[in-house]
Order: sequence, then C-alpha cells, then structure tokens
Amino acid sequence: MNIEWYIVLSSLLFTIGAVGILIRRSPIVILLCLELMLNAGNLALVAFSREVGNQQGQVFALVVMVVAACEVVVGLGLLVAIFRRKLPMNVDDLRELRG
Amino acid sequence: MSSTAWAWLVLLFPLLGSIVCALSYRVIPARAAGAIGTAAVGLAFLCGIAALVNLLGDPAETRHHASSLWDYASAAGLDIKLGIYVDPLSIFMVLIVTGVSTLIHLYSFGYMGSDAGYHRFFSYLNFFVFSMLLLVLAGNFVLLIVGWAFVGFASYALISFWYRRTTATKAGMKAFVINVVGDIGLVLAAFLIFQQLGSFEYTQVFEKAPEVFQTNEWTIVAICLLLLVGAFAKSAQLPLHTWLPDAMEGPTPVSSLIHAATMVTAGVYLIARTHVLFELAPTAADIAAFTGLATLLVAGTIALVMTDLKRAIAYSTMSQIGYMVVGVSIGAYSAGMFHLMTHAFFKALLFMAAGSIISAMANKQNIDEMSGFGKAMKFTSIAMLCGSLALAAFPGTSGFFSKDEILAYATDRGGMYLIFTVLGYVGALLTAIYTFRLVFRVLPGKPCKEAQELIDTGHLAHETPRNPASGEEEDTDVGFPGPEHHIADQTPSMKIAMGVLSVLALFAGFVQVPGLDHMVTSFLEPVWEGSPLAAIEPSTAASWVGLAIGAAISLAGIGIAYWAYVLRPEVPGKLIERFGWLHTFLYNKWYFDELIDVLVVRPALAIGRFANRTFERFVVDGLVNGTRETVGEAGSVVRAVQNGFVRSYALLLLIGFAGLALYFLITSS
Amino acid sequence: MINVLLWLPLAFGLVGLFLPRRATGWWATVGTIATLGIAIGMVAGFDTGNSGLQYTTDTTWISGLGVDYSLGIDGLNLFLVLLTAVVWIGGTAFAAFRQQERPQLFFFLMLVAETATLGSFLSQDLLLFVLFFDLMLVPFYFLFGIWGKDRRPEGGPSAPAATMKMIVYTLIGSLLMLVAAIATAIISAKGHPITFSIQALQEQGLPLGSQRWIFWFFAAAFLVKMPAFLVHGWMPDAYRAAPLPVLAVFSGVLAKVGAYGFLRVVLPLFPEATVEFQEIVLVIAVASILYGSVMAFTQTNVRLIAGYSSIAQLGFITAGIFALRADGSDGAILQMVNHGLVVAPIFVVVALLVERTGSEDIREMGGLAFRAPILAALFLIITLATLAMPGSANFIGEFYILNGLFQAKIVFAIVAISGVAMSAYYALRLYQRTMHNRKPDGLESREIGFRDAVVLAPLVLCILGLALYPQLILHRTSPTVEQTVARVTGGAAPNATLAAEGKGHEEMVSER
Amino acid sequence: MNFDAPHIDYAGISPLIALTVGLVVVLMTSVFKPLRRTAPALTMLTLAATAGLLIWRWGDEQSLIAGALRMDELAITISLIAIATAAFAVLFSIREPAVAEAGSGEYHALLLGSVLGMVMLTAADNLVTFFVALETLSIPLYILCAANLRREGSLESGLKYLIVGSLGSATLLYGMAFLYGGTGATDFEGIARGITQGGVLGDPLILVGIGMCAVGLAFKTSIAPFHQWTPDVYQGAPTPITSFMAVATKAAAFAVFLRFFDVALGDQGSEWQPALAVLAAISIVVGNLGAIGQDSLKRLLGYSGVAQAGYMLGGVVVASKSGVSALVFYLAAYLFMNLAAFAVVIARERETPWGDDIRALRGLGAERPWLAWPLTISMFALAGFPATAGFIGKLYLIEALVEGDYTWLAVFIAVGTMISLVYYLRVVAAMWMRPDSEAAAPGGEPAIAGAAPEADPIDPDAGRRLYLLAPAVLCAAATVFFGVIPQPLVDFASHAGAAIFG
Repeated sequence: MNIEWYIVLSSLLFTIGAVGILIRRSPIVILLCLELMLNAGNLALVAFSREVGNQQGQVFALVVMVVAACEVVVGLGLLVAIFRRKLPMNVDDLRELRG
Repeated sequence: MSSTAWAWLVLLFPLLGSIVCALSYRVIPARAAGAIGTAAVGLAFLCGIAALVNLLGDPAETRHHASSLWDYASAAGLDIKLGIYVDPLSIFMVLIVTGVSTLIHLYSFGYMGSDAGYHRFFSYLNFFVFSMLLLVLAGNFVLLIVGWAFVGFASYALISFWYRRTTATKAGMKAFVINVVGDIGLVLAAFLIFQQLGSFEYTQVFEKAPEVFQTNEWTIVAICLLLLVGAFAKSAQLPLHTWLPDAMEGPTPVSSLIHAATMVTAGVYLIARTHVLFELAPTAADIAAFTGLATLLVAGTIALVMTDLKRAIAYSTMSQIGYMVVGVSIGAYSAGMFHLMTHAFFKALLFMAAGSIISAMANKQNIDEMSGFGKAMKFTSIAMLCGSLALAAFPGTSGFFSKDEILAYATDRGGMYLIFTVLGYVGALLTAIYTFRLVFRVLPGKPCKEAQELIDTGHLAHETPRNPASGEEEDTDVGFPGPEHHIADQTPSMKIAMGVLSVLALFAGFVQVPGLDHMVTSFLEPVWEGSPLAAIEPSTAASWVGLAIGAAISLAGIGIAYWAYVLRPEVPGKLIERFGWLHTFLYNKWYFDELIDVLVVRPALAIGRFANRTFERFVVDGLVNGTRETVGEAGSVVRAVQNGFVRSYALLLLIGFAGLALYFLITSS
Repeated sequence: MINVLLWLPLAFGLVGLFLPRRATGWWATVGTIATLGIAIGMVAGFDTGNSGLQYTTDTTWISGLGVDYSLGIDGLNLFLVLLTAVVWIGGTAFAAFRQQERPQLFFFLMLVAETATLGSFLSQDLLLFVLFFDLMLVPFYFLFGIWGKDRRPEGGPSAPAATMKMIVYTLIGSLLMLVAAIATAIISAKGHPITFSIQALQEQGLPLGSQRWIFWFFAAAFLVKMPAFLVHGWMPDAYRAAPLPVLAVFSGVLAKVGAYGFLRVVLPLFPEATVEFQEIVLVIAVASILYGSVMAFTQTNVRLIAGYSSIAQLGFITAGIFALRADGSDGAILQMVNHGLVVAPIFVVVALLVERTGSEDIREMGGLAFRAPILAALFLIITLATLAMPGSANFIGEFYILNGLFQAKIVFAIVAISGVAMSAYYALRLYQRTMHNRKPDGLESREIGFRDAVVLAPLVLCILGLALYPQLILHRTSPTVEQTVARVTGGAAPNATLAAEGKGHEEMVSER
Repeated sequence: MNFDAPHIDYAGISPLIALTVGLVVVLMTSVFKPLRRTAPALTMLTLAATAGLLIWRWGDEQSLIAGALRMDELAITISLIAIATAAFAVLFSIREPAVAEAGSGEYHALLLGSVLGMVMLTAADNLVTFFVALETLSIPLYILCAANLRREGSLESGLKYLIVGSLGSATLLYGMAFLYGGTGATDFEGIARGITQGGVLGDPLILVGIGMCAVGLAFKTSIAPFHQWTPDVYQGAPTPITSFMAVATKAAAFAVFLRFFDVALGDQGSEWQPALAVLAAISIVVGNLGAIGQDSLKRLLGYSGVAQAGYMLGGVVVASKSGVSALVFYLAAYLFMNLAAFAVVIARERETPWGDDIRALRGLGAERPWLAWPLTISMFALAGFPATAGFIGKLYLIEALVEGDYTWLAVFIAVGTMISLVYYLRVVAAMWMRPDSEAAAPGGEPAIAGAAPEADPIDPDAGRRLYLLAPAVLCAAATVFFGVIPQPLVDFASHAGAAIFG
C-alpha cells in the first residue's frame, strides 16, 4: 500500500488536533488534541520507518509515547490544581496575564 | 628711534591708559583717572609728532615703512602679521586723531566731572583713541578690520554709556549692528583681495593690484564696492547713515570726538588709503562720489529742520563727510584730507559749545526752548560762533579753504564732475543757512528761563533730568547727568580745549591757501605718487574764482539765515505752513529709518517668530514627537495582540509556521 | 603619560565616591586641575611642525575582534584636549562652590564624563572612539536627569523626560555609527585580519559604494551631537533641564566632539564620499548658522539664547571643515576651542544671573551692571568674543573658516557671513537686556563673589590670551590639518590661486 | 536478527549521570523529614559536580552512544552557562514561597531535571535525543512555573506554557518525522548526507520538516512570532524560575539551534538563512515595541528577552565560526546582565508590596545603592552601552553579521537598541530620578501580577541578604569586568565556534 495515504492520514490527525486546540475552550479537550497531534507524529514516524527501512523511526515513536504520557500527566496535574483553586475550567477565562 | 617705533608708542599709550583707567576703578580718585587718560593721549600726540619728524627726515620717495611685531595668525597660506604701516597719510591721521582727542579729553575732564562713571568713561575714551590709531596705522587689511571693529565697539560703548537709558542702549545697538554690516563688507573685500592677490598686506596688495587687474574688471569693482560698504557704514553715508543721529544719545564729548571729528571720517581715510584700487575701478569711485553728493544734500536739507541741537549738528557732520567722500572719490585726495582736518577742528568745537549750552539747559536739547545765550555764556557763544563761521565756510576760515578746494578740483576735472561743483555749492548754501539758523536761534534774543537764571545768579538750572528723546525721567544711578552740570564759562579745562579749537577753526585754513602755500598737499604728495588723478592740479586762478563764488554763497546763506531767523522770525512758520508736506518729509529724515525698518528689521523678526512659533514646534519637534508617538502606537499594537487568550497564541504560532513553510516551498520551487 | 591623562579623572572620581560630602567637590576640582597640569605638559612637549601622532600608545585590546587600545595626540586633538581640561575645571569648581545633593555621585559622574570625553578625543582606534563617544552620554544622562530642573510647572517636560529625549536622540546616531565603523573595518579589510586602527584603515581605503552610506551613518551621529539644524530637537529641552555647571562643560566640549569626528574619522576614511556630499553638508551647516542665529535673537530664555547660538557656531565650524581647504579646517579647530572657551563661561554667567534675578527670562532682568561692574566687564568680554569681534580669536577662527569657504564655495560663504551680523545682534541683546537698561523693581543685583570670580576670570584670561596670539593654536594645528585635507583634495596644496574661481575649484575637486 | 549494543563511554556521559544521581538524591530528601533542608545544598553540590565533570571533559570532543550525543566545546560551554544559571536560581529560591508550596525536594529535583534536559540538549546530535532532551527540559518547567499554587498567575502561566509548549513540541516532532522521512536518518550527519544526496529543493517533505523544526526551536528561544508565551509565563512564574528560564532555556535551545541548522542543514544555508534573518528582525522589532510601557519588570524583561533572542539569532543566521562565537559570548554576557537584574527584582518583590511593579524601584538609588547599581548596570548592558559586556556582545554579533553580508540585520539591531533605550532607561530613571508624572506618587493598590492579595509575606530587608545581594553585585561586576577586559570571555566563546566550524 502506498506511503502517501499514511502521510495524508497523519496530517489529517495533526490538523484535527491543531484545529481542536484553536476552537475548544476546555483544557482537557485541548490536552486530548495535543495527544492527537503527537500521535500524528508517531504515525508518520512509523510509516516512514517502514518506507526508509530502518528501525530508528519506530524507536523514536516509542520514545514519543513516553514523552506524551509525561505531558498528559503534568497537564492533568495542573488542571487538578486549578480546579482546587476553584478557577474556571476554561482557558479563555485564564487571561489575567496579558498586555 | 625710527618712525615705526614711535608709531608703536603712539598705539601703546592710549591702550595703557585705557587699561589703567579700567583697573584703577575704586583704587584711585576719579580726577586722577581723567588726568591719566588725558595724559596718555597727550603722550600719544607727542609720539606722533616725533614720528612725523622722523618721517620728514626721510627722502620723499621712501617715506613709507612697514613694521610688524609677531605672526598674529599665519597658517595655510594666509599670512597675517601684527604689523603697522607708517606713511604721511597715516601720520596725518594720527596727528589729527591724537591732537583733537587730547583736547576733547581735556574738555571731558571738566564736562564729565560729576559723572559716576568717570573711570569707565576715560577707559572707553582711551580705548577708542587706541582703536582709531590702530585703524589708521594698520599695515594689512585684517588689522584694519580689527581697528575698524574696535572703534565700532568703542562707539557702541560710549553711545550707550548711560546704559540705564533705554534710548541710549537702543541707539548703541543700532550703531553697532550697522557697523558690523560694514565690517562684513570689509571682510568680504579682504577675502576677494586675498583670492585675487594672495595677500592682505597693504604693500603687496597695492603693488600687485595694477598688474593683476585691468581697469573696471568686475572683481576690482566688486572689491571697491565692498570696501565702500564698510566706509559708508562707518562714515554714515546713505543709506547706512541712520545710526549717526541716534548716536547723539551719548555724552556730548563722545559726539564731538567719535561722531564728528575722528571715527566717522574713517571711511574717507579708507578710500584715500585704497585709492590705488579705486583708480582701477572708476565706476566704483563714481558711485562713491555720487553717494557722497547725495548724502551731503539730503543731510543738509534735514539739518534745516532739526530742532534737536545735537542732531542738527550731527546731520551737518554727515553732509560735511559727504564733501570729503566726494573729494577722495573724484581724486582730490589731499583736498579731501584737508577738509577732514579742518572739519575735525570746527565740528569738534561746535559740539563742545553745544554740550556747554545743553548743560546750561539742564540737558534740554530742543533749540525752540533756547535763546539769549549770547549774553548768558559769552565764551561759549564766541566759540560757537567761530565754529559756525568755519562750518559755513565764511571767507578766511578753515572751512572756507578746505571745502572750496574740493569743488575747485571737481571743476578742474571737468566733464561730468561739474555736477559736483554745482551741487556742492548748493550744499554750501544749505550749510550756511542751517548753521546760522542754529546760531541765530540760540545766541541772540531775549534770554530763556535757564539763560536768565544763569545771568542773574550765575547758577545752572537744576531740574529733574529727563531724557530729551523719550521724556522719561533719567536714572541717575549710572551718573547721568550727574549732580551738577559743567559749562565752559565756569570750567577752565573746557575753556582751554575750546579756545585752542576756536583758533584752529578760524586759522587752520591758512596752511593751504591757493597760490600761497600747500603744506597738506605737499606733505601727502608721496602717498599718491604715480596716481594720475592726484596729479591734476587746479590753477591758482581757477581756485580763486571758486573761492570767490564760495565766499559769496556762504555770505548769502548767512544773510538768508539772518533774514529768516532774526529780522523776520515769522517767516519759518509761514514756510512750514506753506510747505507742510515738505517739512514733515524732511522732519522725518526722509523716512530712512522707517524704510530700513520695513525692509530689514521687520522681516528678520517675522522670520524669527515663524521659526520660533511654527517651524520649531511643528517640524523639529514634530520630527521627534512623531517618531515617539509612532513607536508608542506600534508598542500598544503589540500589547493588544498579546491578549491573554492562550488559543490566539496557538493560532499565531500556527500562522507563523504556515508562513515559514510557505516561504520554503515558494523559494524552493 | 597619555594614559595618566586619560584615566586620572576617573581615578579621582572613584576615590571621591568614598570621601565625606564636603570634601568631594574640592577633591574633584583638584583632580581636574591635575589633569590640566598634565595636558599643559603635553602641549609644552608637543613637537610643533610634526604632522604625525605623538605620545602614542597602542596595545591589543580584543584580539579576536581586531580592536586596539591606541591613543595619540596630533594637531587635530591637541588643543581640544587642553580645552576639555580647562573647561572641566571651571564646571567642577563652580559646582564645588555650591551645595549639591549627593555630591559624591555628582562629582564622580563629572569626572567620569571628563575621562570619557578625553577618551573620545584621544582614541586613534575607530572602535575605541565609538566606545568613548557613546560612553560620554552615560554620566550626562544621570547629571541631567538627577540634578536637572523640572520644567513641568511652566509646561515643559520633566528632567528625566528631557534627558531621555536627548539620550535616545543622540544615541540614534551613535548606534548607526557603531554599525558603520564595523562595516568600515570589515569591508576595507578585504579578508585580511580586521583592524580598527584609523591609520591602517586610511591606507586600506574603501570603495566609494560603501563610503556613501557609511559616510551618512557617521554624519548622522556627528550632526546630532553638535547639534545641527533639523536634528537639534533634543537641544531646547535638554538645555533647559540641565544643571548649569554641567551644561557649561556639556555645551563647551561635547558639541565639539561631533565636529572633531568629521576631521578625525570622516575626512580621512571616506574622502571620496566627503567630496561628493560636500554641498549637502554645507547646506546643513549654513542652515544651522542662519536658523540658530534667528532663533537666538527671538528667544527670551537665557539658556536657549546660548543654546541656539552654539548651533550657529557649530554651523560655522562644520562649514569650515567642509570647505575642504586647510584654512577652513584650521579655522574650524581654532573655533572649536574658542567656542568652548566662550560658551562655558556664558553658562557660568547665566548661573550667576539666575542666582541674582531668580529668573531665566531676559525680560525680567536688566540693569545689573551698576552694582556688579566686574561681572559686567567679564561678561562684556565674553559677549564680544561670542560675536566674533575682530581682534578676538573667535574672529580669526571665523575669518579662516569663511575665507576657506569663500575660496571654495563662494555662495555658501556669502550666505553664511550674514550669520555674523545676526550673532552681533543676539549676543549684544543678551548682554544689554541683562546688564543694561532699566532695573526691574525689586531686583537685587550684587557683585560677583570672589569664588565665582576665581572660576570665571581664568576662562576670560584664556579668551584674552588667545585673542592676542591665536597663532599659538594655528601654528601647531596646521601641519596635521593640511595633511588631512590634502588627503581629501588629493594633495592639492592650499593656496589662494588654487581657487581663482570658486567654480574652478569645484571642478578640480569633483574630478576625484 | 543479531543485535550489537552500542559502546557507551561512561566518562563522556558522566555529567549526565551526575545530574541524574543528584536528581534522585534530592528527590529522596523530601521523603525523609530531617533531610528536607539539605535539598538546596545537595542541588548546589550536584551542579558543582556536573560543572567539574564538564570542565574535565573539556578538550576531547567525541560523539557518544552511537552518535546520540556529542560532547564538544559548544555543548560544554553552553552547559556551563545553563548550570551557572541554575546555581543562581537555587540561591534566588531560598525563602521563595513557591518552594514551600511545591516542597523543597521536589522543587529542586525538578530544577535539576530541567538542567539535565539542557545539558543533553546542548549535546544532542540526533533527532531522538534532541526531542527527548527538549521535553526533559520543558516538562519540569511546566510544573515549576505553576509551583506557586496559591497564586492564580502562577497556575495560569503553567497551563499556558504547557499548552503552547506542547503545541510547539508537537510541531517540532512532526517536522522531525518529515525530516526522517525525507532523509531516512535521525542523526544530524545522516540528515546532512541525506539532504545533500536528495537535494533540498526537490523534496517538499524536507522543506516543511525544516520549517516545523524551525518553529519548534524558535518557540523555545522565544523568537517572534512564536514568542507570545514568553511575557505571560515570565510574569506568572515564580521569579527565580523566570530568571532560570530567561537564560538557561534560551542558552540550551540556541545550542541545538546552532547544531541543527549549522551542522545538519549547514550546506543549505542559502535556503534557510534569509528566513531566519527575517524572523530575527521581526522579534527584534516586536520584542522592543512590546516592552515599551510595561509596568511589570518581569514582563518587561520577558519582552526584552524576545528582542535579545532576535539579536542572538543573528549569530545562527550567518552560520560562521564568528557567528557561533558571537552567540556564545552574547549568551554568557546575557547570563550576567539578566541575573543581576532578576536578583534585584526578586529582592524588591520581597521587600515591597509592589511586587515586580516598576514602582517598587522608586528612590532605590538614594536609599540602596548596592541594589540600584547592579540593576542600573544590567539595564545599560542590555541596552548595549559601552564598558559593559553587552556592548562587546553586540559588537561581536554585528561584526559577525557584517562579515556574513547581513549588514541590514546589523542595522536592525542598532534600530532595535534605540527603541530599547526607552524602556531600559525608564527603569534606571525610576531608581535614580525624581518620580515622573506617569509613575505617580506611592499609593494605589499593589500591582496584581507580582504579589496578589493572597500574596507572600513581606521581608523588609530581603535586599540585604547575601544570597540575593552577592549574586546581584557579582553579576554586575562581571558585566562591567567583561565589558572592559572581554578577552577571556572571547576566548571561551571562540572555542565553541571552533567546535562546529573547525
């Protein structure tokens, strides 16, 4: 099967993620979208590694998954802290810092 | 000792005197300062005589010496030395200047006696003498300019001597600025001379000039015209004359020394000094001559109607200088210098007399309020009479011979120059009339209040002094006009000075009587050697014819004055009614001040206001503030984009990426 | 020797930081006097007639970047160094006689400023020059900002605002100059190891193409510094804000650094561009003369009269330099010294006037001379020097400048000379309105105090001395100047016939 | 399939090991109560040890672990800069409320983690290590920014940084994937080889890849228009962390910036140089404009950081030995200038109720010269006045730019500096000069950003405490010293240059 399709799919995922970040207000959803974008990267990596014919891409993908996990953990942790402070669960209301 | 050495001493003494008088302020008594000042000038006079003797010792053709102390400013091809040039002409001037100055110092010694600024006065006066001597002795154009400007400053300082008088300070400013304009003329002339001849030294310039220029080549004409700017500004010739009448704000000795006898004649000296150049540029010379002629007529007419004693005399000074300018411009060098000398005598004398009278009038200068001083102040009246006779060219007096010699020369030169003879005689008539107008208004008749008091009590009038020009009360802080006044009849020093001058005014003419002797001419001969114009010599007969005409005219003028101001005193009033417009026109001095005001002063101030109010604010500051505001605006835009919405940050990030990627794709394909 | 001269003030300043309040002023004055001593020594030991550098010192500073620490004295900067030393004594002493808040800091900054100024005069390495040129601003930023006068009551800016304006304005030039300097070095190095030594750069030369823009980057810096017409926007506010003793040294010396820069850097390094842009700069210069004069006689604030008059004076100096004739440049240098010597005392006098009248507006002054004849006399001498009275060294300066201009570009000379007449008017006006005329009621005039006289008299004596013997400067200056100018005009010896017609000269120059 | 483990040179990676061990130990301290207070000391120890090991490794550059890392002078110099910054950050953190909030052990452990990431990043010679290191650097910072849980600003900044940062890394990752796809290699040399074979022009994949990587790096170095997180996060984060980010993150990111563009894409200079130059210009302008009229000092420094990053990017653009050296020199100078400023800001933040508002500085010059001078010097240095390291740094950069025919960018730097004067000098004026109309008399509510109502207790003589005063004075002194005698720093930097361009 042809590589292009994988690229198209992954870029679709990437775009969806990006658009999601732009249009959704809930931090949780935004975190999801970020995951989506990272996974788009993973897909691309794996696909390429098949095409190129060496394993580096796949290794890379594994590493990325770990990193992604860390990011989510930190993100959720922050959200909990924010929730504890009774701050709005809405990124648009977090704009005390601006100008 | 050589003549130059003596000349240096001539310079040295007044300078020392000036410095001593200045520094001795609060150290030595006022009178001492006066004595020192007078003595300094006296010594200068003696040194001048010594120099003269030395000079006469030399054979005629080598009667010119240059000497220099040190390199004043010599670099990059300009070679400017601190050097003097001694020849009959400069010595002639030195003697007139120092001689008259000595007498005027003597006069001031008494006249200013009660003035608080005594030290200052004599320091200034000595400085003036020094400057004037520097001017006449200078050996190159730069030093000439220095002296030229120094006298200008001295004149400024003395005009605004009573510096709490706003009219005086204004007049001083006017005189100074107009004289600076003159200086600029000289400076430009010097540049042009340097460009053409590569030197500032008289000797070299006058040597090279005939080789470098053909007659009436534009450069030489330009040079001469620029020189004339300087000369006219200094000698109060049209149209740069307006400062002289105002200069009468100064103490009377100043008017007599600077604004009658010496400084104002510097222009005449300059033309005589640079006659070599002028003979190469006849056009310029003629321009000068005609300006002189115009001045002598215009000033004469104005003098007819002036009611301010000193200003009237000032205008007569202008007109007399007109004669001299005509003389030296048309080539009657010796005659011009001769008239310069006699004029120095009788005009200084007239001013002294006027000062004496004004003191008696408690500083009122309006002749309408004066009368009957003939009885009140005998000595002064006699002196004034002598001066007036000389000025009116009464037969036998000094003015008689000197003025007519100029006109005789003009006649002899003939052609176009006959104009000068004719109009010159017209001027002479005017002179006689206005001179004796003053005499008949002031001396005879029923004594006025002040005169009467003087006769009865021998005391001078003492009322609160007022500024004759503006009428505002004087600020006596600066000594004006001093606790009491001094008049010649009561002050020996003044008496001596005026006495000497009276004699000179009457008889100095006999040094040069056509056919009998010609001391001045023969003495100055070497200066004009090789000049075709100087060679022209009116025949004795012609001269005597001229003298006869002159005598007639002068007598006629005096007669008219007598008729109009003594026999039929109502006539002038009638005339004024009859020719009111003319009177106002003359009374407002042909509206020269207004003209200059409109042409120069107002525009300058207008530009200044524009620059200040409009340009500076809108263009210059606009440049600054505009930039500042733009930057500020841009900054607020940046801050506005930084709106705190994390999602918009993300958007910008992606846009940036898109842009970058786009760039790469475009450039690569 | 030269190092001592440069760093001595700074050393004194540092020590002064740790002295008791009362002592610092005196200490600083001593420091400036010591500096003057060294400077005089150098003038005495100066080898007249030698056009090259003397007292040179040259060591690598940043090897990687080709920057050297190299100083030297020649005809161009000899007397400017002396001027700096003299004027600084005046400013410092005058300040020392008066109460300052935070005196340690004040005098420290004063001395830092002196070192920086001396540095920019002495440095023979292009980058070192730029460095000191910018460094000069720092102390003055504080001096103006902290001790400055707040003008908000009368609708003006506050001292910090005015100072900010000045700093930003003047640094615009100098930052561009930094880029230009580096570009000069790199382009002219043509791959060889980079050097900033002005001598070396001179020999390497620069293609006209790059000369063009580099010239203007430098010109911008110098013209703003002077300041010249149209870029003087910072001057009025800064001059009204500055404390007067500081203003005396600032206006007396710093303005000259700009003009000096043209002689030291622009003419030697960018000769072709200089010739090419001669007219443009002359136009700016003449405009400065006219505009400065006109403004000067419409102002009523004594500081601004002096300020605008120095715009006019700097215009003359620039014009002299860009006459591109030896006499013009000789006059320019002489005039730099003269102007420094007159404008500094003017501001001292202004300070005294303000102390007496409590106002800076000439309309509220007058008649002071009667009670203060000595002050009046000193002021009179200064005034006459300011208006370039013939017989003063200033006259000789202007005479040389205008003569150079006249022979090179006659039209400019004729326009420029009208500035002389105007200067006579505004200078005398300043003197009359303060010293003469009626004394406003309630105005208390008093004679100059002994201490102030001690500050003022020496400066006036310098003026008189130079008036008698300007040759002192011209003699030592001209060899270097002639060399510098000859490099621009291609060795054409400066003499009268060279420019028989202004036009002929023009062509002869523009050939190169 | 047979598998051969890569040879691991433990001496080479000893600095990393040291950091890792230290990290674990410090983390442990929070477990045992008695050891709590030792965390800062241990952290310092770890940093010292790492620094020592790095200096020990100086000279013998080699690629480690099958070309995953490359410990050359560039890596070492910049690592040292990062470590120094961290050390200062530890000092600044003493008595920092955020530490109490997060727990001393965790706080310092996270700090060390971030440092670990930086050291790795400076040495990264392979896309994988590059990415991992970058995340190791960032993730702890996300937490540290939010460390001061009691303050809304802190949390907000943490979340913002997390979201935008992750977006950045995601983009970067995607770009890396494309590069890998285009060249079939993840190590820089391999990529370089792959590109030169394929030719960059042909392959849009690689181009987009480069673009995305550029975005990711620009984000970390806060180059406009990817800078917007910078001011917010700088302002919100606990100030010691801000100071740490301001210098260390920038340094590390620039290190990999250099390596990636000058090594992996070195031959295609003509392709990407103009793009980066434009970015540099943009951030010079944007940064300087944004900083005008900021009242929060941290925010102001944030924007100025953007501008400074723009200047530094110039060093990358020219892709030459002098460019690299100039950049490294500037980073070193930047360390001193910035930390001097931050030390004073922190001191005033703790002394006054004004937080990091510019009003907190009023009258400092008269009352507290020892605080005022360092800040003054650092402001002048950042503005590039002579006799400071900042001037030499600019000189060095401009020289490199002109050499590389990027004179127009040099002019941009000059122009930017002019604009920057407006706000740098405003800070100085606030300290030394009579209050100007717009900075009105004291009074009014305390600044929101620095110290919120629920904010930290005031410690009136924080500014006299050695752990703040010493760094301030030290850094200021260094700034002046290297401004007058820059030679040692120049040599230091030129080694880094030699590491990439032989």
